[in-house]
Amino acid sequence: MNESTSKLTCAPVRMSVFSTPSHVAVVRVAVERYCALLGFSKRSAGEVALSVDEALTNVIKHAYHGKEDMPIEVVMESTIVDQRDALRIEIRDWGTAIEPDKIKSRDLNEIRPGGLGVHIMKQCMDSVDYIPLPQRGTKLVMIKYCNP
Amino acid sequence: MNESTSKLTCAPVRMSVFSTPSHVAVVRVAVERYCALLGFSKRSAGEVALSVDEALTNVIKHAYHGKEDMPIEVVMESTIVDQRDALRIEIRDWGTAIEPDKIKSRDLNEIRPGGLGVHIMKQCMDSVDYIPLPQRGTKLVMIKYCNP
Amino acid sequence: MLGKDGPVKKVQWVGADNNVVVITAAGEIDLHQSNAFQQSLMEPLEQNPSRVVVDLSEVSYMDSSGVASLVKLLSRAMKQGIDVRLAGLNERVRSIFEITRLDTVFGIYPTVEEAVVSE
Amino acid sequence: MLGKDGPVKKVQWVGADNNVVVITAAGEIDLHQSNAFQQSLMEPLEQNPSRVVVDLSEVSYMDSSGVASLVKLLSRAMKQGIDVRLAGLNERVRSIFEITRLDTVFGIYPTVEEAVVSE
Ligand SMILES: Nc1ncnc2c1ncn2[C@@H]1O[C@H](COP(=O)(O)OP(=O)(O)O)[C@@H](O)[C@H]1O
Ligand SMILES: Nc1ncnc2c1ncn2[C@@H]1O[C@H](COP(=O)(O)OP(=O)(O)O)[C@@H](O)[C@H]1O
Repeated sequence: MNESTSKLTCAPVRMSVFSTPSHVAVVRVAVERYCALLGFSKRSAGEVALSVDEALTNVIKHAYHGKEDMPIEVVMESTIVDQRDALRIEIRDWGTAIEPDKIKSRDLNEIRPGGLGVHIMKQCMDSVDYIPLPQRGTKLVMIKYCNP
Repeated sequence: MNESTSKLTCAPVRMSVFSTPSHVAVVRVAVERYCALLGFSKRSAGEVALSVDEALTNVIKHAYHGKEDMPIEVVMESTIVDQRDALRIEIRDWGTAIEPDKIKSRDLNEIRPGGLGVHIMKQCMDSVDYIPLPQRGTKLVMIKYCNP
Repeated sequence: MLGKDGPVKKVQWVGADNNVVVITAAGEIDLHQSNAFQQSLMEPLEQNPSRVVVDLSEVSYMDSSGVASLVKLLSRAMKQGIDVRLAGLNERVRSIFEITRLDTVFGIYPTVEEAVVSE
Repeated sequence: MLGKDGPVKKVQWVGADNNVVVITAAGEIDLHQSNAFQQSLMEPLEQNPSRVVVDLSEVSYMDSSGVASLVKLLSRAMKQGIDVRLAGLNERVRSIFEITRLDTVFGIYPTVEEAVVSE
């Protein structure tokens, strides 16, 4: 990312959606396009979009227990992390807060349908941080470096 | 749009972006995807995306005179207008307010590069309303019916 | 549950004894679609096929919800002694199986034809 | 201004006397790209071609900013007596010319070949 790209594209994009499963796709395509602007390869942009999808799916399932009219905030922005250009994505919910010991990576040798989301996010992003909030809900911060 | 689609997809999606030309594409793809959820044909979804593009382009050029760090709010939602299912898109800026007599349709027989945006929006959407705001800026409300 | 809106577009019985079922899915399979997907995947098991081939060549995108539906199909099928194979995964869909290391659990074939005829 | 990031990917001189210039654009042409687009469109006019063909077959999307760049090309070219033709418009790009009724102002051809050789 050079100076001029960075000036043009670094501004954050915020999306406020409800916990509606069909709307995950709307956020996904916007995130993927934002990644393309930052110069991510098609593959990397796809990994970010998948991670955001998994995070939103978890908010809908676990924070809001399937209730479809609860608020979710997504902010994507370009930033500097450890002196490297990076994409930062923040996802916030106001539901049941995450219990940090539930998000430990599972044993993938066990064949069962659940428990894949957090594993995928950790594989696809350079960092994944869940912060349970004092009042209510969880803030998730994911980082991916622009030039690996 | 039947009852169940409507319950699942009608919730609004709000995007807060800055007046950065490259970000128009991020909003465009999200709007187009939202239209697909509402059952719009590919062609109609493309017309809505183009209209939103033209509206954002005008905000950047005319409300903010090319300044790239000014706020723009976009809200897309499904609603009922005149007893028909409709998509409603609201775009708000805080820049130089529009002068309503500048947005009259131009004579298309004149070959000149400018003045096409509002014409395109009026052709592609079922209604286009510019509301200059008392404090600062303009609110644009565009409607397109779901089943023509 | 073969509604045109669900991701499963076609269910066909093929093979010498008509005992292989090919399930053709399409579109993007995420949380919004995964229940319908899973239901359509399970239904043919009642007719006791010897093999299930899931044609994913028209699936452009899948997240862990879609993968979970396939894992549920696999678990149930294994109990009935039924073989499950996936065919036609694009690069993007394939990569989610690699990330979750489920590419070694499913039989994954380039085409439906190969999935149907291979031993 | 033939930066790999701009929408113009190639400029070629063809025809019997090398007097037709084919400008190949690609991607999505909106406000973000229209300045670079316009600059790349204007440059070849300095060499006084008899005809300019703009190949839009790889342009997936265009808004009025892109159209405005082409109208500026046309106005300038007309003053120099140069013929401007567009080729390979996909349905989506074509429709913006129809909506703005500029489809009758530009010569629009299905392919670059036809745009180059037609009278
Ligand atoms: N936003 C969230 N709010 C509350 N709990 C969460 C959230 N995201 C994840 N979790 C917890 O983390 C666990 C692991 O998530 P994941 O790996 O996606 O697997 P799965 O969703 O299949 O259980 C979940 O079971 C849930 O307990
Ligand atoms: N958001 C806005 N704020 C202020 N003025 C606007 C806005 N949108 C449009 N306008 C006015 O409407 C006119 C017509 O816009 P348009 O048809 O898109 O043509 P052009 O942008 O080429 O002038 C503009 O020239 C401008 O004066």
